[in-house]
Amino acid sequence: MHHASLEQIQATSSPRVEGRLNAYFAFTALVLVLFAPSRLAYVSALVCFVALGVDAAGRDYLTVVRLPVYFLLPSLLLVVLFTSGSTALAFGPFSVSWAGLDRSLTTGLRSIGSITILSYLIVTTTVPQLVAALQSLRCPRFVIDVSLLTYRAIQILLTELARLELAATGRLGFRTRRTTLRTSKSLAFSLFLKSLSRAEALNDAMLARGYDGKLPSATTASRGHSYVAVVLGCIAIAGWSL
Amino acid sequence: MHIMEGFLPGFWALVWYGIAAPVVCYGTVKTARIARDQSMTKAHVAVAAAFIFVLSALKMPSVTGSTSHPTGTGISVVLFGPAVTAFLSTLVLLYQALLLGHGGLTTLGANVTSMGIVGPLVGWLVFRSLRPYTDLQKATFGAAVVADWTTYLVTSLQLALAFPAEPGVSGVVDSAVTFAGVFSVTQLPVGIVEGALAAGLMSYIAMS
Amino acid sequence: MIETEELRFRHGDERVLDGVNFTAKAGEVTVIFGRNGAGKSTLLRHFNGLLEPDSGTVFVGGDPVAYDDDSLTDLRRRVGLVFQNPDDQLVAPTVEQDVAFGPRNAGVDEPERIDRVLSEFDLDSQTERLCNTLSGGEKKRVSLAGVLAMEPEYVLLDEPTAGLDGTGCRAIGQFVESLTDAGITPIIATHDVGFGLTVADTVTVLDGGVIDYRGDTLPRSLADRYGLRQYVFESWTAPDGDLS
Amino acid sequence: MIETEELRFRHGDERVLDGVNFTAKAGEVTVIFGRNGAGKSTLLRHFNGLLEPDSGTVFVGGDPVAYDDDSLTDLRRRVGLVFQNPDDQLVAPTVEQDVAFGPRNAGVDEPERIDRVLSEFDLDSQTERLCNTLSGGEKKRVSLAGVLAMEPEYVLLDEPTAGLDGTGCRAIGQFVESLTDAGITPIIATHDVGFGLTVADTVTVLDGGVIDYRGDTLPRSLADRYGLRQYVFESWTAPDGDLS
Repeated sequence: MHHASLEQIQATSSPRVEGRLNAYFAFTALVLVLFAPSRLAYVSALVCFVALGVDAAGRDYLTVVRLPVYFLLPSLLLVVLFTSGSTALAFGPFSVSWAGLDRSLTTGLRSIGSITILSYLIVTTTVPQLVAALQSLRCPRFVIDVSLLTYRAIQILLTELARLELAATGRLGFRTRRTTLRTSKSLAFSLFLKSLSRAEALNDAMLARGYDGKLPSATTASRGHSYVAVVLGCIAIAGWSL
Repeated sequence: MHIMEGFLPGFWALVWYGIAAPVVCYGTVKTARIARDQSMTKAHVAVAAAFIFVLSALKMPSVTGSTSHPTGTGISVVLFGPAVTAFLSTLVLLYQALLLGHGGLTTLGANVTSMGIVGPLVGWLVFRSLRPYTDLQKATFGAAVVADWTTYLVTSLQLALAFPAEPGVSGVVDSAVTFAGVFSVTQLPVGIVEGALAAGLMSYIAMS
Repeated sequence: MIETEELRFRHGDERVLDGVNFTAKAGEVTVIFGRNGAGKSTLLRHFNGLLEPDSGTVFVGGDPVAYDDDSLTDLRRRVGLVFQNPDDQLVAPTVEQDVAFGPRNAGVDEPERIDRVLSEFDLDSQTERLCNTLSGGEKKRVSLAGVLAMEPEYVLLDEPTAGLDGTGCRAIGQFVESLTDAGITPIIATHDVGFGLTVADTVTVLDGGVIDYRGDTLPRSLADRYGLRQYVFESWTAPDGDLS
Repeated sequence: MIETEELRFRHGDERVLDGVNFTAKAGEVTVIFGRNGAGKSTLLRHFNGLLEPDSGTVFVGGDPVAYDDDSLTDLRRRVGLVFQNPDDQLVAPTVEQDVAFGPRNAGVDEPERIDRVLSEFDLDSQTERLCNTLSGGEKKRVSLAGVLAMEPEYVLLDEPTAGLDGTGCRAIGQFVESLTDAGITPIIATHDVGFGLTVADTVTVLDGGVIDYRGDTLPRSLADRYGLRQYVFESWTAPDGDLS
């Protein structure tokens, strides 16, 4: 997934829940799913957050969800294959146990349910909004400031990397495996140097504007409490009562 | 290689948060103390974390078909030491989850333990023990390769503890061997490529 | 008034400033011309205390600059610096956060002031946008807004027209005019003779580490001697008005 | 000869190129004028296959550009692109490594060629220096050398005078002349009218995603309409020669 496009997705998404509340909402949903004793909680999270995500960001949401799922499948397959227990299926040298199937189903559903929540958070909430949520949870000032500055520095360095990659492509830098490794080493070093000068520039820019050790933070009003109550209620009821 | 969001059961997610938290707190306090000094300000700390993040976006030669990405923690531990690396890696893993969907928030503790703490620590020990006998470039190569491989071994163990083949120690061992064996197909060459990248980078840095 | 007295500054082995005696009167537009690498940026950075001279003194409003933390904080509120490259200047992730950065550092939390500045620069609808998704022109506007939000007495502009086309240059020209109208004193470092002469009340040239010329305008022969831009004179011989 | 036929390219929702029909004859200096954001860089990047058009065709030397790996490698060896900012272009740590970067990737290992190019650009004594310790002017020279080391047939220059003073602009002008003398065809994108007219054999204007004007030179009235730089005309009324 491309970074720049993510920011466009965030800029154009229109979530039902806004502000710090949205971050708390997603965090709480993740924790509920993590500890819910019933798989129904995972399914209800999946349904609710796919609906909320598609509603907020359309097809872009599905693109974000898809990538982690590709990573998930091989690990699930392993879990199915090696978990011992009474045999459910056998083909050639492989046999699959009931316990393995059960465990994979649980893990797979929990993971996909959680991924839909994380992806929802990704497409609807910018990093500054998330950091504002952390801040109101009394996270130390140092961590808050460094997090915001890191995000800005990531933006800058990714842009620089994209330009360097373009230049290197124009000069045949990624033509073969060997040239790719050599080019990557060079680009890593160029980025390192740019990092150093960026750090100086960032520090100068902050000093020039009277920085005394605190960054201002985002303030978007929270909205959508009813959606939060309904979704979290669904997950909790599905997880503990049914 | 990160563990996906929601993949670990609640118990194990908590356990790894419990193990990672004190180390990351120590790393944070130590980094904050360094950042009070004029030579390495908050801006420097932030850019260092951003640098490690962006390293993972570098195009690398493909191994076994898929493109690979360096974790950058081997380079980080050689440049900044293990305590600062623990803090920086936490930031990096957080942003990888929030910006790229790699890893996750519930599995952050587990991923920080493997990629931000144990891997770099072992890599750092390798660097310190190699350095008196060889040049910077080779020592960095060793540190980065070992940090990468250790990270993936720890990840295999984390998965095995959560998903043992059968109850008991031997079940965990069986699972760990299976996970490690399957992941080794990609992770062994990725570690070597990352080592080559780190060594090249350090030799350039040493020139400057 | 910003003045310097025998200002000297070394960067490594190189004497960048070698006894600069500079004056910029309050209420006037002062332009510092000089070729690439003449030390214009270095001089500007002395005016708001980002750099401390090896010897010599900087006076702002008649008082010598002191380099303790409190004095510097106060100085930087009074003297705003607009960097050449907005990417070097934008420190916060979003537009609103960046514009509010300076005032909040100064302990001023007046949302109305931020809103007013944002709307002056036509950024009202962009407040939540991330700085790296902005176009070059938008970044420039955010960087100017961020400095003006501190309500400074002086604004230092470092190569404000670098990379801008005619429309962009004109906009910067109008911005400079609006500064003097608002009682703010602009000091501009540039090698762009065309732009500089359009806005300048007083012209100085920095060359070889000293102020080499001061006057109301810059004679053409000098522009050439100082390696400034004047390409256009030699070349543009096309007749005017032959197309619409 | 580089030509395009009805070239269209979108960036997100924006139509950057909207049916561009462009021609640059071999052996001539072609200058593409256009305001900031007019799509000049986007057009140049189609000439060496860094961008693939949404529709339309690019012809280089009469043949349509193909986008398989081998054809692109060949194309990029023939068409060199010099970026506006050398910092974006210098990819290797040292001067020698950067100049040799393109040829080595192309599988050419001729140290003599690199040495020759290095000495043409007066860089013989700098080969082991790290690129980040170079001055702005030196970086520009390395970036030009790195492109010429590939022995291209065409050299694309993107805003070559951005941020340069008069001395720097004149040097770029001489460089362009030396290209045509060596049988290399330069294509230049710029909003700098003064520089562009000095070097151009053919002038085209890119505006609104299409080629809006083509001729030998650019009438003043048009420069203004297209938002190009011509500040200097309105402003420079100072008498010449009143100071040595």
